[in-house]
Amino acid sequence: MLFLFLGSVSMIFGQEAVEPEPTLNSGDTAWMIVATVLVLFMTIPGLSLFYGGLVRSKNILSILVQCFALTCIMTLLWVTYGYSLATTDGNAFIGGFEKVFLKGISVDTLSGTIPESVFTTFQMTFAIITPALIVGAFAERMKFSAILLFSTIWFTFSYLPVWHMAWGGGLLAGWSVIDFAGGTVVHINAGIAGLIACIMVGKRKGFGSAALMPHNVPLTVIGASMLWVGWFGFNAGSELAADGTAGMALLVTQIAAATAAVTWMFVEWIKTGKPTAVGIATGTIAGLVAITPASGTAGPMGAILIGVCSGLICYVCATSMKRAFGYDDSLDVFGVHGIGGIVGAVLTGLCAAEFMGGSGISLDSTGAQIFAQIKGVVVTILWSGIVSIVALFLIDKTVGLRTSAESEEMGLDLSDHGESGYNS
Amino acid sequence: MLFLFLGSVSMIFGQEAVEPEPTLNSGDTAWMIVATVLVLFMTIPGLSLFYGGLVRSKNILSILVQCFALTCIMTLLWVTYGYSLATTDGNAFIGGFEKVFLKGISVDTLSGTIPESVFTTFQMTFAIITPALIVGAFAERMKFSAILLFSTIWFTFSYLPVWHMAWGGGLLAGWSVIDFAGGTVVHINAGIAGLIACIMVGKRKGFGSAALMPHNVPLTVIGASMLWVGWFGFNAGSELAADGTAGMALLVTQIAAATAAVTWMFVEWIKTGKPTAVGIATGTIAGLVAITPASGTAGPMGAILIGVCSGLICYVCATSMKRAFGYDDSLDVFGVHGIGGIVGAVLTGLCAAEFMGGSGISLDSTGAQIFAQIKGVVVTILWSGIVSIVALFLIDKTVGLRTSAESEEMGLDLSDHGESGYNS
Amino acid sequence: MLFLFLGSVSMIFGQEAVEPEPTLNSGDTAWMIVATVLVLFMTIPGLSLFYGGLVRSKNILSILVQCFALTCIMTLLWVTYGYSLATTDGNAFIGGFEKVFLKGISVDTLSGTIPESVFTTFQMTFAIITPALIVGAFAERMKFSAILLFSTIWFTFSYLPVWHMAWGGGLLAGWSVIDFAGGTVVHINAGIAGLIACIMVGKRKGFGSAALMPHNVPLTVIGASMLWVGWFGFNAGSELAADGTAGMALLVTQIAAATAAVTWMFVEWIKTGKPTAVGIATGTIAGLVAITPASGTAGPMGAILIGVCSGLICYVCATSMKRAFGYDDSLDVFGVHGIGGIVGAVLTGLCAAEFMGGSGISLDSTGAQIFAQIKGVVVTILWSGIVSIVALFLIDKTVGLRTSAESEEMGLDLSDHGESGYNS
Amino acid sequence: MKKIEAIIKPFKLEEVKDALSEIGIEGMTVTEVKGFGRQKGHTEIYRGSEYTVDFLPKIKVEIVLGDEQVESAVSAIINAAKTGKIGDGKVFVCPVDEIVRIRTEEKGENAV
Amino acid sequence: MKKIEAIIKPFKLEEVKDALSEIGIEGMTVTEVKGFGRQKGHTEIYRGSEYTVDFLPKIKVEIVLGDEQVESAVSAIINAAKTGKIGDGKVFVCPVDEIVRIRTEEKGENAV
Amino acid sequence: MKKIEAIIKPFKLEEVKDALSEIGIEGMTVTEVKGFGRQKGHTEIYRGSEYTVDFLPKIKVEIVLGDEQVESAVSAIINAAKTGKIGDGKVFVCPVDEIVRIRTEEKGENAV
Ligand SMILES: Nc1ncnc2c1ncn2[C@@H]1O[C@H](COP(=O)(O)OP(=O)(O)O)[C@@H](O)[C@H]1O
Ligand SMILES: Nc1ncnc2c1ncn2[C@@H]1O[C@H](COP(=O)(O)OP(=O)(O)O)[C@@H](O)[C@H]1O
Ligand SMILES: Nc1ncnc2c1ncn2[C@@H]1O[C@H](COP(=O)(O)OP(=O)(O)O)[C@@H](O)[C@H]1O
Repeated sequence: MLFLFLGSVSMIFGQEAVEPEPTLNSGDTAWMIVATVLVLFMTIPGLSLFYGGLVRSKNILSILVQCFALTCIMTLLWVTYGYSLATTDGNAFIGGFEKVFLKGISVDTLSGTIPESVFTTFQMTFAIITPALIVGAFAERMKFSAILLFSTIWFTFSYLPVWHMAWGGGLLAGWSVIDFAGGTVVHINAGIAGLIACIMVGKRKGFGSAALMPHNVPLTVIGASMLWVGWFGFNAGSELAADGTAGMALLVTQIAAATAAVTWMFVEWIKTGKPTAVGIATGTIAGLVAITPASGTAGPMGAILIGVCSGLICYVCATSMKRAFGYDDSLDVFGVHGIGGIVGAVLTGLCAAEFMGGSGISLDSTGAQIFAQIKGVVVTILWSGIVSIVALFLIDKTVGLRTSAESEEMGLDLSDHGESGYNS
Repeated sequence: MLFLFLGSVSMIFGQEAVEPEPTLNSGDTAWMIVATVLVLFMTIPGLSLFYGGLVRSKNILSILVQCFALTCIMTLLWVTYGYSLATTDGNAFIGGFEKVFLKGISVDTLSGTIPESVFTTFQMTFAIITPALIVGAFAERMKFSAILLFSTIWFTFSYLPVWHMAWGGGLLAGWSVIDFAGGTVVHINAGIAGLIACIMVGKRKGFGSAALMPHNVPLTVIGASMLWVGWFGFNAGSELAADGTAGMALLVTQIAAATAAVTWMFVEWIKTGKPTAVGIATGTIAGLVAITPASGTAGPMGAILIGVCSGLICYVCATSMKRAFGYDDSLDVFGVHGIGGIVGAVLTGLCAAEFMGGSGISLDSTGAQIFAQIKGVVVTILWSGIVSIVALFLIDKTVGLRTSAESEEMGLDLSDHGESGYNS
Repeated sequence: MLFLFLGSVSMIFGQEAVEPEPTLNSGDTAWMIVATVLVLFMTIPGLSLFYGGLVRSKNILSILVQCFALTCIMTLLWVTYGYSLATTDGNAFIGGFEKVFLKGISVDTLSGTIPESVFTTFQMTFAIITPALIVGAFAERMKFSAILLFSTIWFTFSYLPVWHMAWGGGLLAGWSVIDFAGGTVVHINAGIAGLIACIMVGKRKGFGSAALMPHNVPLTVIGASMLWVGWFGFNAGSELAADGTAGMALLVTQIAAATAAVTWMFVEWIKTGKPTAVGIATGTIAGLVAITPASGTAGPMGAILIGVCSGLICYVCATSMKRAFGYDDSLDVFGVHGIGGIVGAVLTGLCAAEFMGGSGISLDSTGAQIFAQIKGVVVTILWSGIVSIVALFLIDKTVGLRTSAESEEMGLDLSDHGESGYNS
Repeated sequence: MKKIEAIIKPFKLEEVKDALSEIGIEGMTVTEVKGFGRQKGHTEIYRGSEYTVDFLPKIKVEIVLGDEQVESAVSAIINAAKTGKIGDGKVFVCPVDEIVRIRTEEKGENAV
Repeated sequence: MKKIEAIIKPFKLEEVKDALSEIGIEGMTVTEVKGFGRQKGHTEIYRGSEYTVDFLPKIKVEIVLGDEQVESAVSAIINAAKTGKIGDGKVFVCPVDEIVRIRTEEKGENAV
Repeated sequence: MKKIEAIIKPFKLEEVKDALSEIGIEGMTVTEVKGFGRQKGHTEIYRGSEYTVDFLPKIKVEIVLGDEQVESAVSAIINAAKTGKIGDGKVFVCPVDEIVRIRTEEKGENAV
């Protein structure tokens, strides 16, 4: 708006238009403060509830404390060195140290048209939710201390580098990989870590034989609803402004979520005769994950395509594939975030194309874009996978990954946190 | 603001002020994105929890899945043809097909000062909550497949036409009926459908003899709180801008909700000796419903009047009247949304009057306005009632409306969704 | 922005810049509507859940109804006389009556750059949460009628005067006490009232011998998460604009909350061997309380200092100190809000200093500022304490404060509200 | 003196209670239990797998009474609880040596 | 050997447990039950209608013990559980043929 | 006819059920109970204080059966439920006078 004004004034006077310094835009700032709040809302309470409802009642608090503690610890790590290493100039893999402890951020520093304080807090909420996503994979059996250690190491050596590669001018950015809101940085990154971790930590006692049923499905459905609602901050917030692109991100996010949920519901209905609550909720998350990288470039038709594909493919992965391979990804972190992220990343290339109603890649370069997307996926898988293996190996050899059989039997709530979730 | 600026520039230069093309306003856009999020938040998790807590534990998931699935399906219907039929030019009853599949909406198209993508998503959330409201009327006994069918038909043949009549330049708009945020389009429309449906589906087994108590009142109170909070998106969002009218809508919404809740609480306290949690929560919803059509035109005093009347009248309807007539409107969709909507629609005419602190109808035309409001109510009642009767009749003759007695006994969670809400 | 524009135009024309009338800024308005919604969200459902989970299941509804009813009643008191007495000119202790019943507020009146309707609703949400905070102190034993009476009296004679003293140009404002978002007005004020009330109402039956365990810790954690999320409306909203100060308030609020939570968690882990869910949640609230007065002036380093101190000191107060003195502050209103508020108020003086990264108090005047802060604390403690003692004494002599032993045994849900929270 | 223990279907509790009232039995103690027997449980679906939930919700009603009331009580329960479908439950009768009412310390059949 | 079953008011459980400990009884099994008797339940309000909740929460305490301990145990329970108000509950004594401690396979009174 | 009541650790229920099935016992009724005995409960932390939770979750399994099945059933239960650690629980055997299957009104051992 101000640009416009300055532009018109210059025109009036026949002067040369100079590229103006960006100034604070109150509308953009208003939106980005709220978007930050929404993304925090995704982790606590959203994700905590979604995951918490799915475990047995003896482990409910372990999930809630894990998500809550990670929220706090990631905040401090982001402030201390995360923001600097992710966002400042450095090499193709990692940034530098000039903004450690948020050096230089004041009331007046801007990042585009919003205060830099808002930008760093917005990005902090992404750094929070990503490690929190992973805890679903090894739920009900990993030690709290090991989780905190693993998350700290993984955040430092996998989250920050992938952020820098994709969004900080690093390797993936150089390849023009499109990851508008974090399909690669957040979801594939976390999904792979979850897969590795659930394999290295081992299966829960009873997995495959006993029915390890969710103790409170309503919590899960509420949590999924909150994730959905908060996801608009995630996707439309990634525009960093309240404009037409943010609006379109809002719309396509809604469409993809709904489409994936409906897809999952009908597939399950056809296959088992019953559309379940856990099913439709999980389908929504699959759609939200998959639209994430595409939300700045896809149009409504692309969103429907992404929704159908992610609903279908994640359904298969979270049910048949998991059973076939026999790993115990307890709350389907890999099946939903890993696979959904990959599906989304690849389709982002396609759906950005003009003929798909996207924001403007020509038919000719669509193939190249899809290839770039695939390269981005592969790099992220390898990077996160290797960091996870090394980190988990080291922790296993030192403090140990897994709680004792007795603690697992008793439940992590009592063994790790000295509390029961429910009393009378 | 930009208007203002252009105005002042023109003044400076002594040029003629030309009505400027509306341009994107980032503050309005920021608010409308958030308002959209808030209205979605009303349905999931808000309404789902409000309703879910009121049923017995064997039916909790059925409510949650119904609300969730309708959220998804209405999203797709709105994208496919809803937006077009509701909003584009057509006749007095329905719009046309030129925007099916959101044709023409791009990153750059505006609707007033906000992106059209935001406008359509905002309106989509209204299309979601309206059918979801209805499910409370036939809770605990209607088949899931029948609910999806009914909602689709009713959405197409009642929601869209009433939208077009009231807000799309149709019949009611021609009569100057005031319905700022959907008292008629949403609440009366849904309330009547609920009344018809609960009668045609029949009473729950045990209704009138057994105490069909809410299984989890805290869920209901949380849900009511979320509805309250989200309702600001509904009412203040209906201004489609962040301005003084939106601000006043915020204020009067809060006042009416609080007044109706307090009214209900004291009436119940006097009549039964105990102010209940379900009571005060229901009173709030009654107030929110009733202020909805008036929220763009009433002042604080009007809000108090609307709050007192809706609290009082809905209390009587949800308790004595329901008992007198003997229909099983399980969660009081008609008693609260139908009646509250009618009370609000009529009082909107009065409270818009200047002497009531409203936004400017003169004393003389108040009578005419009230008469117009009543005409709007009658048309909506008839339209929604007839569509509901026909739709339910057809479904009853084909797939059937009601679950088997055995399934009702077992609970819809197991019979329709193959899941229990709570395990250990 | 408009200032800027007018400024530049004037420069262009070489005219004198005139201080322009503030006009409505849509970005600020958007943010403040949302901030209002967020602060309401803090009370219902946030605080209700946080408190509700901590009581026994027979008292869950009493907490929910108390918070809900106070929300409604405070809305009406604020509209009737609260806004006027708090905000209009008067003497050093209280304002006047010229805005009773919100006289003069219309769609067009502004308060700075936002509609006055938004400003009064925003402040209304503060008037709602403050009495609601107090109910945690006498949970599970005080009569509902006595609570409503006490809250009304205390609101009138303590909340409104302290508001006026701190924010309405009264005594504390004259001393230049810094209370950006309500550390004194809200938290110390409520904390002291809670301490007095829990002592005068007496301990719960079984306190000190039986384990009065929380019935549903997940509710508490969800509630704490919602309080956290909503608190950004509280703190960043207190800037009344979407600008750099609001952005910095967002950032420091997040940092202080996380730091205090982590501090509490590790202290508890070291002392008892188990980091609990209730512990980490309570630590967060302590940090949020303490940063509240400082959120407009502190920088990130100040936020860390405030977080560490409040986490540590509140931990000691809510555990050892409470046990040492033997009062039954059931949900730690004094230990967290009273003590956290005092810690925050004093440190606000320090953290505003430039060398702490604050917003500009010079080294020389830091001592004076801290002294002013302490004076503000003392005045608030005395004022709220005396009003509470008198009010509780009067109520005790008339309607009585405490429920009968039998009702306490049965639970307040049945005795006061005629309902059980949970059925099957 | 005897104790009757009846395992019944949950939704039959009201009818059983009413049937007992009719023959003058006004005291009983009720427990939620899970039953395992010929009646097979429902299947639940979770993550695409079906699990059979073996244990079905049942209600146990316990009544202590004098010897001469046993027969009529048993037939009242049977009549009220019968649906004729598998899983209707069982009635057991056990001997009781002594009964005391805590409030009055009355003993034997007077305590019932 | 005998089994004592005591139906008591929930808030008396701690006192009963302590009274039994004092006379050397350290083992017992406790069940949440619902009682129906002379004591009438509370009314709850829902949507303007009042419903009487017939079944009141009670606690069932089961103790298996040797014959000679029965008398003192019963009077300990009665003393601890009595409030003198209606609804205090009952104590039943039944015969037991055999007791086994699973851990050690000890039998009879040694297993208690 | 006899009734076996076994108090066991909750996670042993599946094994006990399977062991009984193997010897042909397909009917049983299961209750969640709380046990108090030599095994001491865990401590919970709340607001910096530690509380010992005395009562431990246990499962009560009740089986009614013919006299000749008692011995094999008791040993099946003991074998399946034993961990050798304190708190494994008890098995009690009581006499039963009569059994009726509600559905068919069959009496005695046929009703089991
Ligand atoms: N031998 C037994 N001992 C104790 N309870 C039993 C026994 N057999 C059955 N039951 C109880 O009776 C219920 C009904 O038994 P089931 O075999 O399913 O049907 P039916 O009684 O109609 O033959 C079971 O769920 C269980 O609670
Ligand atoms: N005949 C009975 N058989 C089994 N339980 C009984 C019987 N009569 C009473 N009870 C149990 O004892 C409880 C108290 O009985 P009630 O008649 O209310 O008071 P009181 O024992 O003081 O006369 C009841 O709630 C019920 O659980
Ligand atoms: N005298 C008793 N009467 C009834 N139940 C008992 C008795 N003693 C023990 N129990 C039950 O058996 C369980 C195990 O007893 P405990 O003394 O802890 O271990 P163990 O059986 O290994 O000696 C207890 O939790 C309780 O439920």
